[in-house]
Amino acid sequence: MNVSLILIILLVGAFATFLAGDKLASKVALFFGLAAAGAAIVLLNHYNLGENISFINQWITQPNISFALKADGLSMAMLLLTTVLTPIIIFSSFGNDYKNSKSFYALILFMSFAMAGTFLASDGLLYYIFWELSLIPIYFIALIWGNGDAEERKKAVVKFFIYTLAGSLFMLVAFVYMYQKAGSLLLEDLYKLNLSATEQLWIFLAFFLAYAIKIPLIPFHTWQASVYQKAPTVGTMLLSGIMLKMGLYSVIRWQLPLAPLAAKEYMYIFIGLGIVGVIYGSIVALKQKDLKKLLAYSSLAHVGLIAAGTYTLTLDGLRGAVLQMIAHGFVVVGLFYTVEIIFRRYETRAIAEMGGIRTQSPKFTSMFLILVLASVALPTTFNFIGEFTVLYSLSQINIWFAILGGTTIILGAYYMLKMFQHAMLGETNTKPFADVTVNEGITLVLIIGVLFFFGMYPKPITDLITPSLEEILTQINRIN
Amino acid sequence: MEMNTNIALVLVLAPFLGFLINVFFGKSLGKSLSGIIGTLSVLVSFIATGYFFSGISAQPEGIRISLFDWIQISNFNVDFGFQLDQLSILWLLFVTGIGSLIHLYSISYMHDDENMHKFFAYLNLFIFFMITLVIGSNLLVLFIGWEGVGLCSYLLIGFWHKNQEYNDAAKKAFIMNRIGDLGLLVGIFILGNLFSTLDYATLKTAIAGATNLDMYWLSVAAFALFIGACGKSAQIPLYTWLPDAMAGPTPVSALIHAATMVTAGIFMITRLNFLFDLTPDVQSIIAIVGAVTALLAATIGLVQNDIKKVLAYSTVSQLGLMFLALGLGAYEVAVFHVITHAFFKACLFLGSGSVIHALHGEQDMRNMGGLKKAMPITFATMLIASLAISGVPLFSGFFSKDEILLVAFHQNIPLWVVASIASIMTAFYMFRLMFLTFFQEFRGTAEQKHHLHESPSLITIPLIVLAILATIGGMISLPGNSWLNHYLIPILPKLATAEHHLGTTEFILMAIAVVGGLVGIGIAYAKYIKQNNVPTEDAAMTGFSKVLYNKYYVDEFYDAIFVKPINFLSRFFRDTVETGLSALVFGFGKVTNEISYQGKKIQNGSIGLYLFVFVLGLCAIVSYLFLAQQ
Amino acid sequence: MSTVLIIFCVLAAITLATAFLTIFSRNPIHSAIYLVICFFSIAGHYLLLNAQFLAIVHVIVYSGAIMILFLFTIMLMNLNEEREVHRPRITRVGAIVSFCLICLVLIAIFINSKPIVGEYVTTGEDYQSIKVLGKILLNEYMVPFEFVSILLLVAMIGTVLLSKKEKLQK
Amino acid sequence: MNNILNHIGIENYIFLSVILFCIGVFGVLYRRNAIIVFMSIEIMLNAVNLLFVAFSTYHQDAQGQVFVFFSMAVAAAEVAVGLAILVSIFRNLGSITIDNLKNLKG
Repeated sequence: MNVSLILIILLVGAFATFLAGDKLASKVALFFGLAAAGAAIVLLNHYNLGENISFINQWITQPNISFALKADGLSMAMLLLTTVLTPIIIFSSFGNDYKNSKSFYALILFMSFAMAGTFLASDGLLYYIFWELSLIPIYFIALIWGNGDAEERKKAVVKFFIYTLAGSLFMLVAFVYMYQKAGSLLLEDLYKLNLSATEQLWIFLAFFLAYAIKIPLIPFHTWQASVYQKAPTVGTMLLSGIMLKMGLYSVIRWQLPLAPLAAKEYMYIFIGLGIVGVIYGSIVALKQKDLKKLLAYSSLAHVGLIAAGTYTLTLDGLRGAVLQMIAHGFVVVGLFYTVEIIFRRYETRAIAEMGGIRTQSPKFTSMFLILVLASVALPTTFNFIGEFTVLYSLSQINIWFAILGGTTIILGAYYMLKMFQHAMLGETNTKPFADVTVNEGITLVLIIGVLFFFGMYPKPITDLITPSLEEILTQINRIN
Repeated sequence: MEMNTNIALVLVLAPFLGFLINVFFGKSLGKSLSGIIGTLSVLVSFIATGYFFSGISAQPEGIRISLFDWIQISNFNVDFGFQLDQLSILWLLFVTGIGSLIHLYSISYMHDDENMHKFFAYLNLFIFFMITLVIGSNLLVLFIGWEGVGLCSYLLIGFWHKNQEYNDAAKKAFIMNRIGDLGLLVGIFILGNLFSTLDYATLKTAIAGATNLDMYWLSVAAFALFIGACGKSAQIPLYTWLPDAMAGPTPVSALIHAATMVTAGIFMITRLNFLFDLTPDVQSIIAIVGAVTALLAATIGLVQNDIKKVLAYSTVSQLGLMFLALGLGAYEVAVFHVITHAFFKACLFLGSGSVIHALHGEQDMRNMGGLKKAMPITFATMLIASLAISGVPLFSGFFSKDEILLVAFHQNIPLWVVASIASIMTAFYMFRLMFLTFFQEFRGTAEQKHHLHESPSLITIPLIVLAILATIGGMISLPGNSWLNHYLIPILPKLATAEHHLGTTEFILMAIAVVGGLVGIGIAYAKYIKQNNVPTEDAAMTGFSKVLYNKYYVDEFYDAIFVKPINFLSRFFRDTVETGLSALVFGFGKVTNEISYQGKKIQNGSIGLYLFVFVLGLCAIVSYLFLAQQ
Repeated sequence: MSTVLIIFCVLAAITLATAFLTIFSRNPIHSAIYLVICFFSIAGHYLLLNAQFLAIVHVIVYSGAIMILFLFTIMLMNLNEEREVHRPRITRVGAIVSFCLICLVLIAIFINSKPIVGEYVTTGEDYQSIKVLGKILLNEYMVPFEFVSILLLVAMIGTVLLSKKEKLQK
Repeated sequence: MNNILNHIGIENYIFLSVILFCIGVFGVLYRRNAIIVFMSIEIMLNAVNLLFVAFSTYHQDAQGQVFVFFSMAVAAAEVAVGLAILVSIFRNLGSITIDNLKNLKG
């Protein structure tokens, strides 16, 4: 039993969903999503028992490429994030009717497959293939099932597609260069390379471009808000919940260990970039009129902080970043879901057209508020653990980083509560707002449950990821 | 040991359970039942606290309970644990005690509100977080409570959520608190980096055992922690949220914004006294900030017409006095004042709530007056509390305030002068409040007059209890023979030697303070009873009183230098920078387009040209392959 | 100077001259005629090299089939010298430049490679009779040979299809 | 039997076919008449064929001749199709000047 099982389940699921026809598609997709999540948990169990669940096989002999899926704690954590969020995302779409839903759900599963592959791949080319593969489904999801004016949507989505693709090409160049040197793209072979400082810098920058666009870091973020706004909510959830984490994960897995000298040399610049993103994203979020755009900029702020944490190159920074990635994945999916719930009733995402929902729907408001508070990292939620650890790591580097990064807890509270106040509180809107349905309730409660459980007891995840992060740190520190 | 853990868990979780019950079943339980459950759950905590209190003398080192590992940091682990020692038990006693009384009061006060179960849920949640704050064994557990009480404060200030102004006030409170929270976090980070622990006990031994302390970072940490305390305890410059927080229901103001939550900053500094003792610079900053806050808030309180606003500024002013005491190193005095203040200020707030209740929501003192006859119990209890806060001898406030002034006099005469002026003003505005509310003729509408009534016993009983406590509360720390000081010795070891005895100077000072208080009362009497003045309308105010009435325009100032620029920046970023960056990205596309547009002109369709270029290319390749080798 | 060399020189002169004339003739008919002569001279070269079979095939295919095709096409289109359009000077210059260039480069390469041509080997094997060629073609080159036939078939079909008059579409 | 190259020399053949090839190139560039262009291409093909045969003799190997054979077949097919295309172009445009064939220009 090894991790390829999950990829197989998701891929087979994608085809099965497509073949199941429009009526059954959503249920089949949910079934396979749950199966993948179940398989991931079983595999986690095997992994914790010390079994080897990696899968390595020669794929192409010339050039020397392996089909290598390596599962360590970090990969398992990200895999769990993907496989658990996928069924939740699929389930969250049950209230909507999509035309040609078989393709829609098949694409979701396919995207999940590609993202899971990205988290598992430990061969450069395989990783690159999965990385690019994940772009294709989201392109179609956003383009075909998105909302708003078709022309503008197309413009936004094509911009996103070309932008991310262009960034990744530099990564490919870096891989090709390293293949020339190492004769293999297996991660452990690449670790053995002794690259000079200049080479490392170029490789670091090539990776950086790919990741900075994907994460996104300021100033490479311009695709984000418009795509989030135009994509269907499911697509936005996939993008913000999982796909952003691909970039951050890759920083930890690929960029830092392969070019540690450059990372150390220019650490301050990249931490600074992350923190500028935190402040900038928070400030821009203040004056957004569209709920989804606001959340997009809040995402920018959060991932900025995570990125700053990864570039500290400390155990705390990496660990906090991973914890925060998972926490942010859940909370942002929940928040986008609440936007969708409002949209189902009010047919709008403009904050100005909402208001007074709390009187009509107290349950929904409570859950929304909990998600808002989790997003601003209130203690006892999972986000606090991540944010605290990241900020702590920043304070180890320089206390000013912690203070400037910490403005997120002030500004975050400002824009989130302002949004909450205008969207949910105030005089009752004339439009009726039905309270959450059972399906919607289940989804939100699940997410909130996860956030609170790990907020109080993050030890399982910490224990899972720490050994592999330590290993990565030794790789980072192998040259001094 | 097992027993202690269980009881501690009961202590913490009882209010949480009350919260859960009220949240999920509150509506079906009915109003009275949800109120009773809310009250009982706090009462259970109070009883549990009583258990620990009775056992503490046998165990002076306190009880430590570690539940589980919470957060792992590279150089230390933070466990989720409790520490029940003298300080936390003392705090728990009045938090749960006053909490129970206020819950009881709220059953009646909030009875007409349709969301009463939610009110009790939030109150219970608040008590839960407050207990967590106090009982935690390390700074991060404290931080849970610290943020949690901020959240409950937010929820309760904005309890009437249909009014966006209330929501604004709630948001403001939360955000200003969060500014302080950042300070607290920064302090936590520095301590974590310096000592690799956040646990109070370990921290204490680490600091005591350290040979060469980095004084600079220690001071920075202390200062950052102090900023955190400023946010929570409404000190300059972060005090403006507290008066606005009066938007919440009155029991909330009594519980959160007078008696308990705002004292969290004092608790934290007292808890970390071993740290602050090492940083005299920060201590003097604390003392100065406290004294200035006391004076500033008192001056604003002089002219406010909203009964709750007066009390709010009074709270800020009293908190300033406590910080003054903290800054002077007299932690036990600050703690003493916290306790007496909790009694009389809760009583005052609840009394004002009773008045507001009787007048159906009227809060402007200009529309009150003459309530003495209609509401005798409210009047009597509030009078006692006012006497206490004004420092009239034998009431609790006299002892605590006098000690603060005494300490200030011994250490720093200017601060003593400032504090004395502040307390004279306190006496003035408190009796201004009393005279305007209860004396002379009723100035409200006939409709209101018709409905005037004494509040039901559920409201008056807590008032009476608190009034009694406000009277006799001073007994716990009589000058010369202080039970409190002895009780706190394990926490504040320096005290053992600092017990000052009463001499001539002390008696003179006492007399000055008493005379000052009486002068304040006298001026109020002269102005509002003899001359029968009623404060002017808002528009008619002039000169300095207008500045005071508008709170020195601090809100406007903050608005102009923080809120407006941030909003401007936000619009600027949204409209200009975002568009610019976006245009930059599209620019790449446009350049590519332009190049290809120009490039396609080369493809002019002339086969001759193609062939010519082809031949040239062929020649070039062939000559490179065969000729360029040598 | 042996007889063979003289024959070679004559043939080469004819080949080059007619090739030039093919290009420079204004009348396409003349060009075609010159080209036929050129092909014949190349067939002469083949004979000189003792490749009789190829010489025959060459004459049949090129002079016989291809050139007839050319002539028919020219006559079909009724081309004559007047139809030749004016050529801009730049075209001529370009053509001459590329002619010189490619000539120079190719010859330079040859000279540059300094081939050492020693004694020419004579194995005495019969390697160019029809018998041997047939064996090679149908053994080693069996598959390509069949493909060539398919190619010719396809070309035939294509030609028919292309030159058929399209029906006027409504 | 004597090798004929002993009398002539392989280099003469090389020069001959190079010049022949260049004449073909020149023709393609110089003329605008598609038919003449075609003829020039035939000249180039023949230049190569000639070299094949010469080297077949040089190596005393039949493979070169086999290639010439194939090349002839290809040339025949090419000419057939090419001329058919020319005919249909002529039918549509009324001329076969290659300057007119600019439909694919950018």
